[in-house]
Amino acid sequence: MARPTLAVWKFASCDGCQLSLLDCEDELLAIAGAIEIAHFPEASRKSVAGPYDLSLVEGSITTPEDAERIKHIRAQSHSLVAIGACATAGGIQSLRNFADLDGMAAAVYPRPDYLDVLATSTPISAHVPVDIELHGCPISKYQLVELVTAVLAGRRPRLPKFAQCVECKAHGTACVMVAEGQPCLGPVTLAGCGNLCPRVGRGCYGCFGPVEGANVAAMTARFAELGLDARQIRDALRSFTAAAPAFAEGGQGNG
Amino acid sequence: MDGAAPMLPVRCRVASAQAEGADVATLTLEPVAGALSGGAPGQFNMLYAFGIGEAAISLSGHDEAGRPMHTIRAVGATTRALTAMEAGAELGLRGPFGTGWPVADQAGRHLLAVAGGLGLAPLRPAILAAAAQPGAVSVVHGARSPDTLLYAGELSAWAAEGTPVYLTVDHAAPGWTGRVGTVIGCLPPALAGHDPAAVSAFLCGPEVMMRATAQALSDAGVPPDRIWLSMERNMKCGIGLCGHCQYGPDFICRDGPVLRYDRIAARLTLREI
Amino acid sequence: MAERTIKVDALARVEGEGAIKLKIGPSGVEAAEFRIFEPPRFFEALLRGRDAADAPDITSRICGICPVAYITSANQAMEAALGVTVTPEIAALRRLLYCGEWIQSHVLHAAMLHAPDFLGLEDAFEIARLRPDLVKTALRLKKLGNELMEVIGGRAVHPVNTRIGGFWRAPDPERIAALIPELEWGIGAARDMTLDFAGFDFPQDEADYTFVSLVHPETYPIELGRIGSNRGLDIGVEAFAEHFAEEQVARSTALHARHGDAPYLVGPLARYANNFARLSDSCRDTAAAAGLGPVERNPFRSILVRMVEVQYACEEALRLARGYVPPDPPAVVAPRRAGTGHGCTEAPRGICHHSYTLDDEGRILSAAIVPPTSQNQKQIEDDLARVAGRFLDLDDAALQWRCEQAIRNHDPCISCATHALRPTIERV
Amino acid sequence: MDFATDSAVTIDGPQQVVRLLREDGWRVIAAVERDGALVTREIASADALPRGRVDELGPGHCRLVDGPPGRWFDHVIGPGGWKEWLFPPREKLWSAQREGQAVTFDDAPQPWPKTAFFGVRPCDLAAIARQDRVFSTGPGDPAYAHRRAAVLIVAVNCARAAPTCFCASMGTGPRAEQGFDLALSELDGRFVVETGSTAGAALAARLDAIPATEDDLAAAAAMSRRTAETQTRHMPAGIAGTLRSAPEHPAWDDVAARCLACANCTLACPTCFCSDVEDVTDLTGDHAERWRHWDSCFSPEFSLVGGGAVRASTRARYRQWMTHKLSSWHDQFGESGCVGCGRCIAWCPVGIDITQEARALSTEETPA
Ligand SMILES: Cc1cc2nc3c(=O)[nH]c(=O)nc-3n(C[C@H](O)[C@H](O)[C@H](O)COP(=O)(O)OP(=O)(O)OC[C@H]3O[C@@H](n4cnc5c(N)ncnc54)[C@H](O)[C@@H]3O)c2cc1C
Ligand code: SF4
Ligand code: SF4
Ligand code: SF4
Repeated sequence: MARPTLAVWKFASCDGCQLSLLDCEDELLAIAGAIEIAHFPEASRKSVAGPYDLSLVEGSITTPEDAERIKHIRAQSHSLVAIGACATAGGIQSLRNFADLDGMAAAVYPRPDYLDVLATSTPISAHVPVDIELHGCPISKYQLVELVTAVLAGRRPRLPKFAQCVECKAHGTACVMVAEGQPCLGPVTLAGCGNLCPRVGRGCYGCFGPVEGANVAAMTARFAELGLDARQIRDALRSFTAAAPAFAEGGQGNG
Repeated sequence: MDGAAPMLPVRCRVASAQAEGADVATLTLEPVAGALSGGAPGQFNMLYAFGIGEAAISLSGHDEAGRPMHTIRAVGATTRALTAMEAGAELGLRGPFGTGWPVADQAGRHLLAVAGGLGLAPLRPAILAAAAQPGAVSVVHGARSPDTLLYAGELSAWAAEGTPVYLTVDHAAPGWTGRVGTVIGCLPPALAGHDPAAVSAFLCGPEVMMRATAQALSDAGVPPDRIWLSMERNMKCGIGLCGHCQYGPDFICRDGPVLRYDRIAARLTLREI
Repeated sequence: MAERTIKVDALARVEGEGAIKLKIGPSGVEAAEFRIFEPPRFFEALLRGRDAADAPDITSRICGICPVAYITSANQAMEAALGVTVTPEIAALRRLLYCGEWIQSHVLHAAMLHAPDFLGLEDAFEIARLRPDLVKTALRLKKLGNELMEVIGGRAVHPVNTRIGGFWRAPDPERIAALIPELEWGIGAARDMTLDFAGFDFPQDEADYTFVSLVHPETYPIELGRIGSNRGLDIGVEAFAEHFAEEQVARSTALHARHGDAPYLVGPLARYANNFARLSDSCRDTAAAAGLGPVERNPFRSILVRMVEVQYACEEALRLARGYVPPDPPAVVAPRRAGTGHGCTEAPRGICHHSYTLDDEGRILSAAIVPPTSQNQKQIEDDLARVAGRFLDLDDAALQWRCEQAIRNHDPCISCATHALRPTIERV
Repeated sequence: MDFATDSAVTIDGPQQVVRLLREDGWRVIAAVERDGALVTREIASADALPRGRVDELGPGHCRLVDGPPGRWFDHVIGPGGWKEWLFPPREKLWSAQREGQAVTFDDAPQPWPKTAFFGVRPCDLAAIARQDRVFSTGPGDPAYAHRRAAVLIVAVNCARAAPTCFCASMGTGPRAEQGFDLALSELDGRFVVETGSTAGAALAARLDAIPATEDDLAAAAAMSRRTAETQTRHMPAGIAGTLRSAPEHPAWDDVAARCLACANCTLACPTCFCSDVEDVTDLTGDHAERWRHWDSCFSPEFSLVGGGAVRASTRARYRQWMTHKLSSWHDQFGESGCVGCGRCIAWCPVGIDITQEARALSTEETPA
């Protein structure tokens, strides 16, 4: 049986999610043995033409060309997996969605007229159908290995659908909101990172994006009780998954 | 079932695999080592596809050699893997679990088996048992379309042997001259000639279909404590430990899946229970 | 000689997306372009109005390969603006974390992205088939770097445990101590790998670079020092903008940094040349055994300098791990106030400079971030032209590969070049 | 008083109990302070106990602060507890190997050293008994039984109730009646030790102790009475029946607007037992494992069937949790699933209070 082929693609992003693949030091050679890495420019000069069994797509869509390019990638991919906060929610660069793009461009570039960019940063799913999403800024390399393993085994990858709190409780991490009064987005954030922030005594900043059915209104009401003003509440929701609908709406009502 | 390790599957082999349509297959299983406990009509086993997962699958009968049979529809990864298995493939089995159809208790009464879609699979062993008494059972079976009627060959055989069989489809196809509509439409003809008070009914199918059917039957005079439904809920352990299959106070895996209508009639009217 | 065009539309084995284009005419190389086509992400703009504390985490997302560089430069800039100084224990833990990033990033580049060039292979997976031991050692070293980052930072990419003034929680001493045996191994492994790579057949090349790096009287600079050069520059990090300017070039539209009027080089070659005397004896010994002098001007040999730095980072990490005292409290409280602050640290690819101005609530009024790759971009282009000119006898395929190498020599991190945008190039 | 007090003794402090247990080879687990909360960990000596510390608890609130100096057990309970030992958050059920067609299974039990739970509060004793029943009903869970059989329990009667405690109204505390090997009551500067099993009696006999006097026993009883009297929360009477007839009560919508569906309440609850299983494979695809991990009726996929989640709304999920806990549990196991420990109140990030929600649903207690 031929090994399934893998392609890795990049859009507006920091490379951190695809780096997570190279960070699977213990599994990398086994992965490279089990699947054919057909297109992965960050790691290899070699590029085999499509179609591909599995495409990992990092980054968000921010330019007209990229909005076209993703369609070609979709057409060549049997299974398309969006990896990371950029690809699943628009990433940190989606903060532009809430601001005036021209003003932003002028702030960074002496000649903003050279730029050809879209007014918004949008997730891959806003442009083409996506089969699976790996969340996080960056993704968890354990979830990435699980994805590859599940694809090889023909099963659904185990990707939690519940809130970050479940990981904290299972891990025995004290709730930073209850025990320290720190604002934490964990209750409305998808699990998967391994409760990294609360484990170091820090409130979750929501990098895995909202959990399904997130009750952001109740969450932000609690933040207000903890002493955050409207602007702080808005900024708390506006980080790496700011454009995810639940967080975007929650931010609208504040600040 | 091995009482010491209720979560550990027994190693089984597919003795034969029979396609029942596009995405449905019946597997006959035999243990590779050791023995399987029998299992009564209405009970289910947890079938494990290696590395993929487990699914609750009802017994759809036993073959002449007493080997359990399961009819499975491919809806997700596990059931896809199970339905793709060929003779010789190995899988894990835990069970049997749950309550069965109270077939023996219906002696002297007329049994009406009402099946929606794949719901005919768990009813099949009950129908076969009841059919030992000529004229004791009638079968109502509804399907989406004529080509998704389950056990089509067996249905004709039953009819030929004198068991009344009423078929209906949601969407007719060219050449279909039978009924079109829900199973409710089959109930008046199926009940005709029987004293409803002396009729017992076993229902299996989608929850909405069972709710409407049970209501219609009791409206027609079939006693609510003579109607049984086979319920479905998410299920992970099969032995009342995982909590997933709770339906009000009942664990579907342990107190069900076959539950008596009068016990759950109120619950059936509640949303999201 | 006929006109030749060498084009690489999507450079491989670099972080981020870039392209090169060379035009060669009868008189030699007529044009050499190194283009960066990362879509712009407007970091400076989207920081405006945010609390000072948001800057380290947000700027970390400029680059997933060297997040600690961004986090540390931003934290230092904010501490300067807010007028706080961290304790020696916090400073030591910071340096230890940074060592993890150096090890991880350098080994990734040297062994997995750069080494294949010298072996004539497409990638590290091909090396793994021929020299599995080499790739396994490299992965183990890289993992060591990542483990340092995970133990201290919470995760390897975009660590979560850092904050202005220090850390959220000091790592358990047992977890730091558990890394010691592997660090002891790492020092030797890095040395062996340096000597192994020293046997590569390096193309002859040399350039008279202006080397710019941090300089420090006592230590090889990682997260500390003034900004200095081999041409006599010696300034505090707050004076960066007076000496270095960024400009936007229409052709490639990346912001190019210049020192006065000339290009300059940051990164391992610069750090090494400017701070050779600060390396440990054992690292200088490895350098000598690998044939490196106190200054290395052949960019193709930067792989060796990178590996010497890996050895140094392992030695430093070992020293810091052995002397680890959990900072208590883990962070110095930084009260909000108005101010301007600058921070500059040595990312694996060179200096990463941040400056921020805050209002009296500690909100960001303006931000300026100069990553290493945009500083090197002009120099890389010059390298490209020079290398192409030097190897014109090669056939197109070989010349193309050699030119790609000229870029990869500098481990450019195109994701870092946040100020860039992408010209229309059809790919896929 | 029952037999336990007949043989009661007094000792000067808990150190010797821990020492004795360790000498006898028990792994001693106790509540210690970690990152601002009480967590159960193995301890080497009584020095690790959070002596002099108390937990200020309220809805969605916990702070560990200094309490009366020298007092050993004036704190109450942390978010976790004994559940995570007897019913671990993640547990391998078995592994399987494939060779060609052949699939073989292996469920070698995980090693479990003999373990002493030190400082179990009465509500948690009741909670352990609840889970004992759950995990032994039907074919039961042999792994749980295996662990449970090797557990010795040293209970501590509560001298202080937190504002979140309501064990008195659940009949589970604040004094331990059964289910322990030893039970300690902390008086001023000394402890009354009662025995509840032959193993406990054997241990007590080896303590450096003096027989308890009538006064000691009276003081211990008075302490428990005082603790009960200071409880400010209680569960409305007849809540099991109330919930049976309240599935469409408007109060469910009200709580659903506040509830985050984050599952903290269920995971902190010492009786909640729901779990999920996951199938793990390696990259070769020939080795598979089945793991069980905690789940919650608040999880989006908990009630998934073919057509989607049965309980899609937070209203339905909260109703399931509370109705199961306070009502269906009686039908299933003949008792309440709530022991009044108050964890779900303290560790709910938004401070939802099960007793107050119960009151909102109770017709009998609605203020006129
Ligand atoms: C008592 C009982 C008897 C059943 N009898 C049969 C039968 O005879 N034939 C048949 O084809 N099907 C039967 N089912 C349904 C069958 O169990 C599900 O279709 C199957 O579990 C779906 O698993 P999957 O991984 O293939 O599907 P997926 O769509 O991949 O399922 C996704 C996930 O949904 C969950 N899920 C969906 N439905 C169920 C369910 N009913 N129970 C537990 N988890 C579920 C699981 O977590 C599963 O991993 C029965 C179900 C029950 C409860
Ligand atoms: S705790 Fe939250 S912010 Fe932190 S890593 Fe996890 S998902 Fe991201
Ligand atoms: S329901 Fe709440 S008070 Fe009752 S036992 Fe569970 S956590 Fe404790
Ligand atoms: S009641 Fe509280 S703890 Fe429980 S799910 Fe709702 S918000 Fe979370």
